[in-house]
Amino acid sequence: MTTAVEVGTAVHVARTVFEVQLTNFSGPFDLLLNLISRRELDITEIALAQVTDEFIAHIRRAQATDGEWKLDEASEFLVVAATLLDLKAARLLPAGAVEDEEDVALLEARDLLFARLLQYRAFKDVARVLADRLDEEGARYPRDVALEPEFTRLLPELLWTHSPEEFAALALKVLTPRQEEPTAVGIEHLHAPVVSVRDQAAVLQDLLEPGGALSFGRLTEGAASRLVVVVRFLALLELFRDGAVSFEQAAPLSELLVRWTGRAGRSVPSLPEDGTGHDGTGHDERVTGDSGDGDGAGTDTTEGGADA
Amino acid sequence: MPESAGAAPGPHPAVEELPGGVRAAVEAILMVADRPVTEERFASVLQVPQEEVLGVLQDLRREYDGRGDDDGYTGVGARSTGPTPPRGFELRSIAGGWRIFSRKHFAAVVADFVLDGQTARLSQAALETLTVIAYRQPVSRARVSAVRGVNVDSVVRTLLQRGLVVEVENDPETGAVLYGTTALFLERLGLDGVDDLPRIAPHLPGPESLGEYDETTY
Amino acid sequence: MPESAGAAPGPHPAVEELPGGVRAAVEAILMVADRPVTEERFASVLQVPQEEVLGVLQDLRREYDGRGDDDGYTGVGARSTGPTPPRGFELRSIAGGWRIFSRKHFAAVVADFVLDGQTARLSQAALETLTVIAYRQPVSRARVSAVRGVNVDSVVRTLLQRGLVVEVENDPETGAVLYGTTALFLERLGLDGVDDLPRIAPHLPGPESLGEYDETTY
Repeated sequence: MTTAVEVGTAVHVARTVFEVQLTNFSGPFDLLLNLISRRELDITEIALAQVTDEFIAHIRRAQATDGEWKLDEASEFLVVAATLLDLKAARLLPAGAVEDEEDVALLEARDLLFARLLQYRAFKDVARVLADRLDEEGARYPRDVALEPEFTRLLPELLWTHSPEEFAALALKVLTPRQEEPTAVGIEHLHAPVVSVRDQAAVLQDLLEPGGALSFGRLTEGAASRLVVVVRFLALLELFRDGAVSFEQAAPLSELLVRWTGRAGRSVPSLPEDGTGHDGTGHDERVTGDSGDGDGAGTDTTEGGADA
Repeated sequence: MPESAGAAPGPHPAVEELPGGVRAAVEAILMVADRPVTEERFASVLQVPQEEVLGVLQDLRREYDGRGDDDGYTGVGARSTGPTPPRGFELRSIAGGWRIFSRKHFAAVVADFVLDGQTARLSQAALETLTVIAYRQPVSRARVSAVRGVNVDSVVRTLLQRGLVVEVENDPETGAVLYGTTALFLERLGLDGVDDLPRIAPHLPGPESLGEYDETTY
Repeated sequence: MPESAGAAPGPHPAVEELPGGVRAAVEAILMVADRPVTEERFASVLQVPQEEVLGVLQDLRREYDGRGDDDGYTGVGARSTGPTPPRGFELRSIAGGWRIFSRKHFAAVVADFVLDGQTARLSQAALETLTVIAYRQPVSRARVSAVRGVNVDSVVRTLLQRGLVVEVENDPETGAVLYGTTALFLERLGLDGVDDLPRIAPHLPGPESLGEYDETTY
């Protein structure tokens, strides 16, 4: 981590840049690019760590000064955080040591992410070129004047077939606000089995409480689906936050062991208040098949310190 | 108007120093002006004495009309003299102002051009735009666009040419032109007045919610 | 001047015989056009070969721009040569056709006279969305969102209302609406066609060069 002095300057710089940035903030890639470009696009581990620190500092400061912020802004920040952490996580893979398919997938994901970022930057550059052209062209006004009556009189006689009622019916159709079709494909028709974090936490407790340290592999051995694995992982993080479990790791990248440290009995009922979801629809504690990126961002931040 | 692109209001370089000088500046205005422009207006916009403006306008008119060998040309644009054919446009002094029109000789050609592809029936887009103007008048093009979700400039032009709508006033706040329907429109529908249009209001958001469209989309 | 012709449509004297000839006839049409006029359209209305029309248009453009002493002027209107200041207007080949514009130096004085043509500046978000649509057309909102990393629905709505983009078709597979840019977009950018957009390649590493980026940036 950075020293106190560096943190001080970083915060100072970040404050001005972020404030400027927020005036024409146009999306997570925008902010991400801004953060990275201040490190001159040098996506090295250190730069990213600093960027992440600045980013988190910004979030904290914004919350401290404003109390709260606009939801859309906050969610965009979360996407940035997730993206940054994805990049950062991908960086942790030793480039030469690609061993299994998951590593390859991760590397591909990293390339894709970076490609998207470069693409976005390219479009941003070109948008600036187009803006200049629009400005320059805006100084020329096209001749666009009304036709003289001697010409409009020559237009073919208008065929008018609408009664006032037909005209009104058309007006009603036109003036009724249209129902916007959603951009995203609807997922309401998907009936993914609902897996509850609370239930899985109970399963974990049953496995861990008898004593001894278990690996995540062991803890998910009986999982019926990938969704259950994911939810069990989330439950583990919740339990860790509540101090009910501890993690042990002998060496970097070695297997992580989980040990029960909580009180006996059901310690999980504190879970429902926690918002792992992002839409506030009231079913936060339940995770369905479509959950993913948004939840990842929230939990990754707690893990961030471990790899620096 | 304040947000017009590239046209910074306030002091600008003296027109005399721009290429073509006052003469070209007058031409620039004439080419885009939709209605006759008075000499006073030229003088105040260009910050040039009115007599000079008049001189330039008269020179331009003569120049556009073409000139024979000895017509006492005193134009600013130091052309060498010599017979010149007329241009396809002419500068006319009408209704107390000056405006450029296509030259009369070419009326037949211009008519062919204007009538090319014109039909007797209004397009669906024109009809729908007309309903918005009829029920929301006076209304700006921007707001009609917001309601219809597409640009309506050329369609409004058609309706203007057809005499179904007309510019009624300017929005006191934005300065935007507001449109309304005409007597001809009522005649086509067989109505005595706009109030006789069948009512559709109860089902629809009122004007105040349309205001929001404007705010959020422009 | 000879007697003015009435605006009767139908057969009219060959334009060559009218004062000013084809050159003036082209100018007369330009005066009433409310969008760029193609060479084909001029040729068919004037009943003159397209090449001749093109030659006249290019001559007019050069003439309006003013000319130095020795620029190889070959205009129809046998002017004696000599330096000429530019006119206050210019003829531009744009969006596939030709149209008259006020010359850009005079933007400040002209802006006041354009009643309703003012267009508010595009927001940064609108500009970037427009750029992606321009270069990826036909393209769905979902794909534009993927490039920009944010939902673009409301921005696309604004662009539709401004007439800069339009729904062009539906994706045959997904049924999603695909968007493309309009002639107005080309006109606003001063482009003849989409192919004339500034090349994005220098800004955009293709898939093949991503490998290099990998090496240098990680």
